Amino acid sequence: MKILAFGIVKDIFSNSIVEIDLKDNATIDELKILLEQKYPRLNQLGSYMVAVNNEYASASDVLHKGDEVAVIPPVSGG
Amino acid sequence: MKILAFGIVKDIFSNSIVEIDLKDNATIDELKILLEQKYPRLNQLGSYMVAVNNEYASASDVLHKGDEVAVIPPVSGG
Amino acid sequence: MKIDIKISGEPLNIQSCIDWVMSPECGGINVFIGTVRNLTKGKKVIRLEFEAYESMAIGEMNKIAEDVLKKWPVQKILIHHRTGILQTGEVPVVIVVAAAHRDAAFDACRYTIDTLKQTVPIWKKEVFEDGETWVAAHP
Amino acid sequence: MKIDIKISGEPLNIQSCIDWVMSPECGGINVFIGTVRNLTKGKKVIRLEFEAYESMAIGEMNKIAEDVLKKWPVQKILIHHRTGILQTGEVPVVIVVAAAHRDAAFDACRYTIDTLKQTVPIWKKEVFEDGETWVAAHP
Repeated sequence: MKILAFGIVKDIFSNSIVEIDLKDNATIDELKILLEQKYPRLNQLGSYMVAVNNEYASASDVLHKGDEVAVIPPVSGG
Repeated sequence: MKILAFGIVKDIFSNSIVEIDLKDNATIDELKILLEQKYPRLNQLGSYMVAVNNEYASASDVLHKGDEVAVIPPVSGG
Repeated sequence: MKIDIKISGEPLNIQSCIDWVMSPECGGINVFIGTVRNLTKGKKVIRLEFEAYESMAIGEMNKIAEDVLKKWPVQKILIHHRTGILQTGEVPVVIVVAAAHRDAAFDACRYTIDTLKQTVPIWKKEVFEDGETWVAAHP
Repeated sequence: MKIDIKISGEPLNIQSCIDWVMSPECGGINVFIGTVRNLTKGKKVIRLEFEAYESMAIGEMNKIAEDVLKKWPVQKILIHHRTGILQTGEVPVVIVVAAAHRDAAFDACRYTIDTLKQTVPIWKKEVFEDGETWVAAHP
């Protein structure tokens, strides 16, 4: 599954988009565990969110094929 | 003594400036009593202030020759 | 110059008011713009007339600005008020406050308009189709 | 149209933002303008870079505007955010709220900037003489 990255996460991934192998019906929490194994610097963020199809997702939300998934580090607009 | 009028008070005085005979060392309160006798419609205002030399004056303040005195009805700027 | 106060018979230029406070030290600007509404208590307003006791009004506006600089970490404050005849949609008052942080800018701007409406000797006459009235004169 | 949302790589035009909300029904307009400060914790900022997750940011900004229209008697709300490279003194965000009465305009404008800073996926990188840092990434 393609994962979009923004801000500091782009630096952590060294890319604005990465590919992650996910089992069917994986949850946001399971995605975060995989990402943190592959990119341990994610753990140094105070917190980060995952957005699915342009909406903030909860830990137990299930990912579906074709979803637009993005890692959202702490925002700092305004 | 010359008294400046603004807003509704100009209508009540039918003038933007009126002359009032005041005894020496008259207070603001004494001025108000004279004005209200001469222009009873002043009593229909919820309240009004008197300014002396561009500052709001208290009831017991004493008027001096040469003071710039103005009747200040409720303000409504902004 | 941290304070800019003006009473003017000419239309207020909002952009130049904002330009005056802009600086690289400032992080947040709050602006209040009063406009002339076309209705008061459901009655159609044709136009407004603003009259100021100008020398005293300038003094009272300066007092508010000085108070703001004492109360909040504000870098610049501008208060411009218009006088004369205004049509609906026109702007009688512009207040602009610049500060390093936005909370001070919001609080100071609100304090300024609230206090201006209580203390600054300016009067507004609303002209309706069937008459006119000095606002706040008959509470 | 009660809501105007924009993310733009071009400089924001404050005057045209204000012109958009002006109407004869409106009595008070509150404007928040963010500006790029030249110092962060005493360190000189050379420039800022703003990045947005644009489709989601537009969605979150719209949510804030819809919330504002539900919570307050507001007539119009505009939220414009800039992206790309900004020099100190430039304007990353403009929020304009018009209402019949000023309290609603002030409260809604403050709620909008406070919420935007918490929920809208936009990131700011500060560039100093000796390096650069994504703001809020290391709390």
